Amino acid sequence: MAKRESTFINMLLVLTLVTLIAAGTLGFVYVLTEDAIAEARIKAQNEAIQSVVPAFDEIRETIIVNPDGGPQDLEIFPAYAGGNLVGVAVKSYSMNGFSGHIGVMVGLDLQGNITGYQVLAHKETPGLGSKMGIWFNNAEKPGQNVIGRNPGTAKLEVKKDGGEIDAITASTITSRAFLEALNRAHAGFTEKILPELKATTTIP
Amino acid sequence: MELLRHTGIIKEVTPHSLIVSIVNQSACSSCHAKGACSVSDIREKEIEISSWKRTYSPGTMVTVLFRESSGMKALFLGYMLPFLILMITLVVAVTVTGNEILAGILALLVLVPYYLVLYLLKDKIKQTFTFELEET
Amino acid sequence: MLKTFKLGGIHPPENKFSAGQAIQIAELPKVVSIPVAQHIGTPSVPVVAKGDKVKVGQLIAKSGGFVSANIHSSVSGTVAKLDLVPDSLGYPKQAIIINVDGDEWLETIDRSDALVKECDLDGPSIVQKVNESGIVGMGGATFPTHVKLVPPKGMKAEYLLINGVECEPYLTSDHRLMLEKSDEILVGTCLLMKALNVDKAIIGIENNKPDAIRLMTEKASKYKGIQVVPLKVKYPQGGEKQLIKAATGREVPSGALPIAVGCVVSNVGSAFAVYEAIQKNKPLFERVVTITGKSVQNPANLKVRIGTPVSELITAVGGLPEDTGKVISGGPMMGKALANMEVPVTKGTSGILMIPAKEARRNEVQPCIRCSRCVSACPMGLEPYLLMTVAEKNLLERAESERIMDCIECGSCSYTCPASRPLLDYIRFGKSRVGALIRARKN
Amino acid sequence: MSYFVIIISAILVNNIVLMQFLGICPFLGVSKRLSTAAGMAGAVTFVMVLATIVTYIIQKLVLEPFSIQFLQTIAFILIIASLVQLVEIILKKASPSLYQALGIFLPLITTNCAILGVAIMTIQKNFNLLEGVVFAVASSIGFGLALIIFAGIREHLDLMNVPKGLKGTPIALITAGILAMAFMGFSGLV
Amino acid sequence: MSNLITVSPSPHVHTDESVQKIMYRVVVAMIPALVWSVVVFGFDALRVTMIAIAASVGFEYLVQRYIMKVKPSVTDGSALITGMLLAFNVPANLPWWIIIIGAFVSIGIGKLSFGGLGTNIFNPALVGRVFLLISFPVQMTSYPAPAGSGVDAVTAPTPLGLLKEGLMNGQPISEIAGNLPAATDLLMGTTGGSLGEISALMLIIGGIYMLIRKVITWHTPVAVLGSMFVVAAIFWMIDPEAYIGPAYHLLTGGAMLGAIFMATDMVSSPMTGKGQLIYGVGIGAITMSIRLFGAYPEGISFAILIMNAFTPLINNAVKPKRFGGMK
Amino acid sequence: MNMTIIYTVITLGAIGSSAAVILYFVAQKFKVYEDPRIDDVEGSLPGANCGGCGYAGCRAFAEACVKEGDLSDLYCPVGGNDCMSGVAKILGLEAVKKDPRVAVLRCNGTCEFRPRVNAYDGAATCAIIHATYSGETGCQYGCLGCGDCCAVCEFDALHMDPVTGLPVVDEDKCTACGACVRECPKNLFELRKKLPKHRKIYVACRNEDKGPVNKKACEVACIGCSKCFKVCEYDAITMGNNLAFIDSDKCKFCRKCVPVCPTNAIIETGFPPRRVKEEPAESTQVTS
Amino acid sequence: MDQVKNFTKGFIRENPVFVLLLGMCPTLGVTSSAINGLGMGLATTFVLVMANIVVSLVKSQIPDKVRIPAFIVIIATFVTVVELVMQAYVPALFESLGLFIPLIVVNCIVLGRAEAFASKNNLVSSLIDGLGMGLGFSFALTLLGGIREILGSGKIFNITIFPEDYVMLLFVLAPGAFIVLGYLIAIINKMKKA
Ligand SMILES: Cc1cc2nc3c(=O)[nH]c(=O)nc-3n(C[C@H](O)[C@H](O)[C@H](O)COP(=O)(O)O)c2cc1C
Ligand SMILES: Cc1cc2nc3c(=O)[nH]c(=O)nc-3n(C[C@H](O)[C@H](O)[C@H](O)COP(=O)(O)O)c2cc1C
Ligand SMILES: Cc1cc2nc3c(=O)[nH]c(=O)nc-3n(C[C@H](O)[C@H](O)[C@H](O)COP(=O)(O)O)c2cc1C
Ligand SMILES: Cc1cc2nc3c(=O)[nH]c(=O)nc-3n(C[C@H](O)[C@H](O)[C@H](O)CO)c2cc1C
Ligand code: SF4
Ligand code: SF4
Ligand code: SF4
Ligand code: SF4
Ligand code: FES
Repeated sequence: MAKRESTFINMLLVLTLVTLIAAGTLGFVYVLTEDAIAEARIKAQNEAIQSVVPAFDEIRETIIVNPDGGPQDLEIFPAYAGGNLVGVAVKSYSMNGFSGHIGVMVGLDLQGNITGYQVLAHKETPGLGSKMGIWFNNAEKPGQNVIGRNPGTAKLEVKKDGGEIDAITASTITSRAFLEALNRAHAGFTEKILPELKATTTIP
Repeated sequence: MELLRHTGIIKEVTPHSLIVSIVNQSACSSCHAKGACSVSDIREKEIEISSWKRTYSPGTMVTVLFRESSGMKALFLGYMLPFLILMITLVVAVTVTGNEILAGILALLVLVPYYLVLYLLKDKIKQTFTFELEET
Repeated sequence: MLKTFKLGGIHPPENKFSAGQAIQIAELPKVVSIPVAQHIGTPSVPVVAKGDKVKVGQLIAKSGGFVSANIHSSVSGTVAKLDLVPDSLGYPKQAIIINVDGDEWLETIDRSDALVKECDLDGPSIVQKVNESGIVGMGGATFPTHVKLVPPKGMKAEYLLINGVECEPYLTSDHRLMLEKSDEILVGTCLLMKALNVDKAIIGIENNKPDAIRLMTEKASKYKGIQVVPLKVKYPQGGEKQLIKAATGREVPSGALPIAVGCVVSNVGSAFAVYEAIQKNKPLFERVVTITGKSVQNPANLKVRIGTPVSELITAVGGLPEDTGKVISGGPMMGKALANMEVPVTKGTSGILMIPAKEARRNEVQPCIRCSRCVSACPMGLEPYLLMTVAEKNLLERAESERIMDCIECGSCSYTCPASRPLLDYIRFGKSRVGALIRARKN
Repeated sequence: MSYFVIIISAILVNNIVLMQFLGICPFLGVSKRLSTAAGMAGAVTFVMVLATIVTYIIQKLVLEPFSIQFLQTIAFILIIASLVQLVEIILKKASPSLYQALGIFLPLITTNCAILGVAIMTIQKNFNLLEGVVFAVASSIGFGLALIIFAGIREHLDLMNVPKGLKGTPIALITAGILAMAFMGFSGLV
Repeated sequence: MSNLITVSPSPHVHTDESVQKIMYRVVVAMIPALVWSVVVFGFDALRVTMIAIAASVGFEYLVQRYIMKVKPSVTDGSALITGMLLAFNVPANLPWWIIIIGAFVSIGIGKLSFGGLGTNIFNPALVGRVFLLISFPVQMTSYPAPAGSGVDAVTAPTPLGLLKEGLMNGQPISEIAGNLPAATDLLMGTTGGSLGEISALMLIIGGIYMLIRKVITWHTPVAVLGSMFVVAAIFWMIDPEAYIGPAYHLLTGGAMLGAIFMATDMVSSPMTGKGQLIYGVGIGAITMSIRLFGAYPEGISFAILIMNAFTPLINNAVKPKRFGGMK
Repeated sequence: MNMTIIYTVITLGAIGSSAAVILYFVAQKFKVYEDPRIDDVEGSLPGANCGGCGYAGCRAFAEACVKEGDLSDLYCPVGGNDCMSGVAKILGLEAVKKDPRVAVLRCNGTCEFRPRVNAYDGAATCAIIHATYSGETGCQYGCLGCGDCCAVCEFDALHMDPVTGLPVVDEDKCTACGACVRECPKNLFELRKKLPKHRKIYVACRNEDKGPVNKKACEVACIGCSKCFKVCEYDAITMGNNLAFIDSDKCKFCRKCVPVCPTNAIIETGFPPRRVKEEPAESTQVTS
Repeated sequence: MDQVKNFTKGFIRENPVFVLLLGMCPTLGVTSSAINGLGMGLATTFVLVMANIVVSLVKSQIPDKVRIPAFIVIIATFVTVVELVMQAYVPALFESLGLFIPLIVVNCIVLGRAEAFASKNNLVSSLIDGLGMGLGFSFALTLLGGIREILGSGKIFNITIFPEDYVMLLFVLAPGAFIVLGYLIAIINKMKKA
């Protein structure tokens, strides 16, 4: 086959054509995957919520709150089972990780006890700060376990700072930030959910 | 005085200038198996030389000499100065207009007069950058 | 505070065993072999043929160009042949071989010891006479002296420096000469001053020769314009650039000659030779040679005829000691090791050293630990460790830009290197390659 | 984020070459000549800033309004590729001698992942334009720093007798590794 | 060997200095600090040092002999120093296998990969040390309590660690100061810390010995300590509640060890005095910025490694004064 | 139709075509026309970059081949005739054929034949020894034995023999690149015609001293007696500077010269043993 | 036979990472674990194969001077496709590879192969070449990732090999990437010679 000449028109045509075809293909693929991507995103979020709050069958409308005027809002996902609020998942964060931002999904029951957490995003050092995903969820080591504790009543701070929690070895900074995120989640919960709960339901 | 050397080939001989064509390779090209990677561009550039001693004919391999300090000067005029102008415009425009898209466009546009000025000073600049041949 | 040069320098053990030995006259050899190339520059051209009879002081080879020197017979006798004879490097070089027969001097030579102060020659005539007498630098470089006496156009000499430093360990010939021929040297200096048309001369002497300093200072006070400057003991103070720096504070620019800062440097031996040539009509055919070494029985300073085989000098001091591992012509820092004891003494031979075997071999070469001692030692402010590496890797352009050509080959770097690296070996080699490159570029 | 933090982070803590692994090709390939390394860094600064501004405008003016952010990769690469070339054409037209001088002085600047990476990161990190530009400048300074340090090390290594198998790229990588290790000391600086 | 006469190029004489002599002098200079360490930490200090030395020398021998296939040069004493300094830079209770890894990294990666003695760009002992610090943060930062410190705790924080901890908790200096050891303790070395770094006094004695024996010159240590002092003093004057005084900085952590023994490693530092001053100031400045603003309480190891990388550039930029002026 | 697709097409189309315009101009103005044959030629070269061809490297040689348009002055000794005919084929030109050659050391001054008269102790390179003095033996023409030649051989074809103190050429590896010829400060290597079975006959000596002198320095030196010159029927031997030289192009390998040499300076290798009736061959066989 | 060689050359003899030293940025950037390396490798392989196919199909239609831009567009398209697909189906992996997926566009292997091979060869050869090179790249990345993962976190493909107390953290961090790759290249060089 003969090579095509390199004239200006020719070139413009070919390249435009190539881009157009590319654009078409991409548009098409995008449309195809659009839903899947959105689904994946929601699925990930739901999975996170599921893993932190006890059994529920419905997530109602997200509540936005910013308890301490921090740089980001918290999203609170109220979880209902059989029409009753059973707990909330709070998408919390801290900016004070070793490498900045840490995102955590924190599950709280109606008393404000931590039912579970999942680290959503972080850039902590692998092997050091990155251990927070499992470190604080360890029933065998009560010193580091946060599950079942209530930030409202217990002092969820690292021991060095006078709190109750053992920091991750060699990662005090991460531990502090992580606990900050938990406390922030709890603060959001006390600000938005508790008053409502008090108003609508009778809580022991 | 540090001198840069670059080999080239005489392309054209005119009464008052020698045109030497040099091959300019990209930074990456030196690190790869040649031919495997073509983003690592190779470009031909022509250098004009205005003074020489011997007689040359097209096709001869020569070494072009260039002062390192002139290279620095070229870098300044070609890249650093427009960069500074661009940055200043950007910062000023952002603070004044508050619209960063506009500021961005303004900053890009400011390069137009800069290059225009360069164009007008073409001959003056030419005197600053002279090339020589290594004549051994 | 004594004057000295600033950059670098070292102080190796002095070992000047023969300092107390008065100069003796060496026995006449049976045969001399006088090389036609014993100076820097073009070799001379023989003017005698096989079978010719010659007298002491007779011209036997004519200067071969501007930078060249006449050569005179050091003995009387018959020219045996013109032949290739190994030089101190072992390479065959042309030489005139003369069978000695008696000791008959040219009648024109004044053989008396009387000091002759007056001289009515003018400058150019002195230069002319120096040229005819075949005087070359006796400091080791053997550069024809008359060339130095004619500064290039546009340059004017201001100072004459007489190099009485003798900074090389072991060597004492200049020291002895200053003690025994001080007046002659001073007259020679005056002659050189006249030739150069300068009114200031400085005689630089290191402080380890206090007797010479005392004597010379005392005598010099009687001569106008001559000053004796004692210098701190530091090798290589005798290097002309270092001497100029120490004595005048001037720095010869890189690549330039001393005359660029208005100085001309001559060795005391050269000054003495000039005296003899002008006042006594005696061309250069003998010189003082120090023969010494740690195990040498009677280290001595001998006045030796040019062309005498080294082996005869060694015999004169009691023979080669048992433990000798190395024989050096010149000083231990810059001299050349000899492979063959039959090589002749030349105008540049300042000493013969016999080094015991246990000091003859170098230590094992270790990697450079970048201790920078060589850098601190280099009197030229170079970086010997770097020069060695670039020379070894044949990076000639880099070597040139690191100013390898400035190296004066003093050997301070190799001396001081704790890793015993052969720095100067490579630098010298690099210099020769860079030199060739520069020459190639020039034409 | 304060500019100071952006700058320290991009130069020292998250150095684009040593910590982010962008622009490794020029890092390993660029000449061991110091001035060339410095020149490259200067030129890359300009190009990177230019690219950041243009891609930022495209992102905010075109991709986001029409929600076609997924075109980011293809749009950015096309823009950057042509931008780099455009600068050259303009320079050649505006001042041929300047252009010739640069041709001898510097290797060609090509689109590499550092430039594209910085443009994309500016968007990803939600920087505003000024922050993005500062980030680009700081990144290129970080790039230049790594390049310049390496120019020196390279030259040093060339004079040393590195074991045969490790000569060239391997020892360069190992050196970069140790350097990256040393730069980890800056962690937590911001 | 027959007794043939030797011929060689000039010069024909040589100093009686040798690489070995220089190296063994450094070892001698380190002995006071080692002895003190044994006094403070007990036998453990000796154990760590011996393991580190044996491993360093052993790896040097093995790698040269069997991998690089060159004549091993362990007798030159440099691997001995590397081992010893590595030990000086780790806690006295470090498990043996970590020390061995450290020695391997020091010698194998830090030194022999570049070609062995004299070729390495980075200080080998520090390459090993920083490798360990990053790889085993827990073990590398749990320091044993010094003997006779009164506390029966197994581990003791370093003075700088205490300081950093307090500052992070938002305490002002005046409050932290109560917990901090006094300057005399620091000088003598009765506080927690790496094996060899605790006693500033012993290190200074070693340093003076090396200065007298002309193993090192004053430039690097003075520049490092001087610039640290200046930076610390400036911040201290700005806010004495947030930044502790300069003397404290000089006496704590690895400042002395680094400035006297590690920054002076001639292989990885610049050749000229002026270059060494620049290098030292760089080390001081980087050390202080890490100490004051970074995550690590101590930064001199990192600072030295970073400046090691600049050494070739400094050597290029700062040439000795040439005779006859610059061309 | 989905709006996204439309936006996509419009945006990309716009960006694409503007890029096209720019890139077109760039291509127009700057692209190097590199003769693709250069790559092809380079590909067919051995890639040793040894410089044996006289060019800076294989690529420079390839460029030269393409540019010259005539291969008569161009030859890659490493690749040899096969390689050159390959190059010729790519370029449609005629290649010159050259006889294959091999490096031969013209010195046989082993430790046994040539006693050391002094011991060198300095930087161990031939170049530096050469600059320092004439060498450890009485022969100033002979091998210095520090192996500079071995270091420059890119093909691993040269090794020092620790017993003889002389370099040995591995003829199977030698490509006649000539690096050793250029390197040896004593000029001891010669590229001689390569024959099967490593056959060759040559005078292994370069000593130009007169007989009596060089005989003292080395037992196997050529003393310039001209006996071989007289016995050669093919004019292959020339005498000059007290030295015989056998031209490998003229030599017919009759082997007559070998036995007449009084000092065994002529070496023959690769030949079958001589018939017994001729006097027992005393010629020194150099195993290579 | 030829095709087999064509395919296998990418593994060792012409391995894009160890021998050709191409695509160093992603190689260093994503190999903190074997799975990341493999994921990146496969993503690149996909782009490489598809781009090679398309380029070899359209090569004769494209004028020489816009060859490179056209190739860039083609490659960028496939990169975007990979991006979208990964986002949809393996979002976690996509997250951890981060920036380096879009950067496949500038990966020299892809453009290099399109330019050097696919634009000159037919469909089948190009496909095989792309596959071979891509898998070679994947192999290199997985190997590097595996080594770093084992040394740095005591695991391989997330399976614990030895307890965490004994891991050398440095290897999963940035310096580890440089150091391991440096020695790997040296070893492979040596193996190739032998
Ligand atoms: C490369 C590197 C990564 C680090 N990563 C983290 C981290 O992810 N989280 C953290 O809290 N500290 C991290 N650190 C900080 C140190 O581990 C340091 O010990 C910490 O500041 C406090 O130590 P402690 O927890 O033992 O008190 C890191 C340090 C370095 C050098
Ligand atoms: C071409 C040439 C011209 C020279 N001209 C002079 C001169 O005019 N004045 C002078 O003092 N020396 C002159 N010299 C000699 C040198 O300066 C110097 O004395 C000689 O090389 C020996 O130096 P010494 O051993 O340091 O090494 C000249 C040398 C050369 C090669
Ligand atoms: C390192 C070095 C050391 C020297 N030492 C002396 C010395 O001690 N005495 C001396 O007269 N010349 C010495 N010279 C030679 C002088 O540089 C210079 O050539 C000489 O003084 C000029 O005088 P001349 O030409 O009369 O020999 C030395 C040269 C060098 C390079
Ligand atoms: C004054 C001095 C300081 C030294 N410091 C160190 C050091 O900090 N670390 C080290 O590994 N070796 C040190 N050495 C030993 C040696 O120089 C080092 O192992 C080389 O860097 C290895 O090439 C030192 C040597 C001397 C003379
Ligand atoms: S004195 Fe020797 S070891 Fe020290 S820097 Fe110089 S060459 Fe290297
Ligand atoms: S020999 Fe040369 S380099 Fe060495 S110290 Fe002397 S002048 Fe300096
Ligand atoms: S043949 Fe020449 S280069 Fe080789 S060892 Fe002998 S003298 Fe040296
Ligand atoms: S022996 Fe000589 S000619 Fe033969 S390959 Fe080696 S260097 Fe080249
Ligand atoms: S892959 Fe080449 S610069 Fe990143």
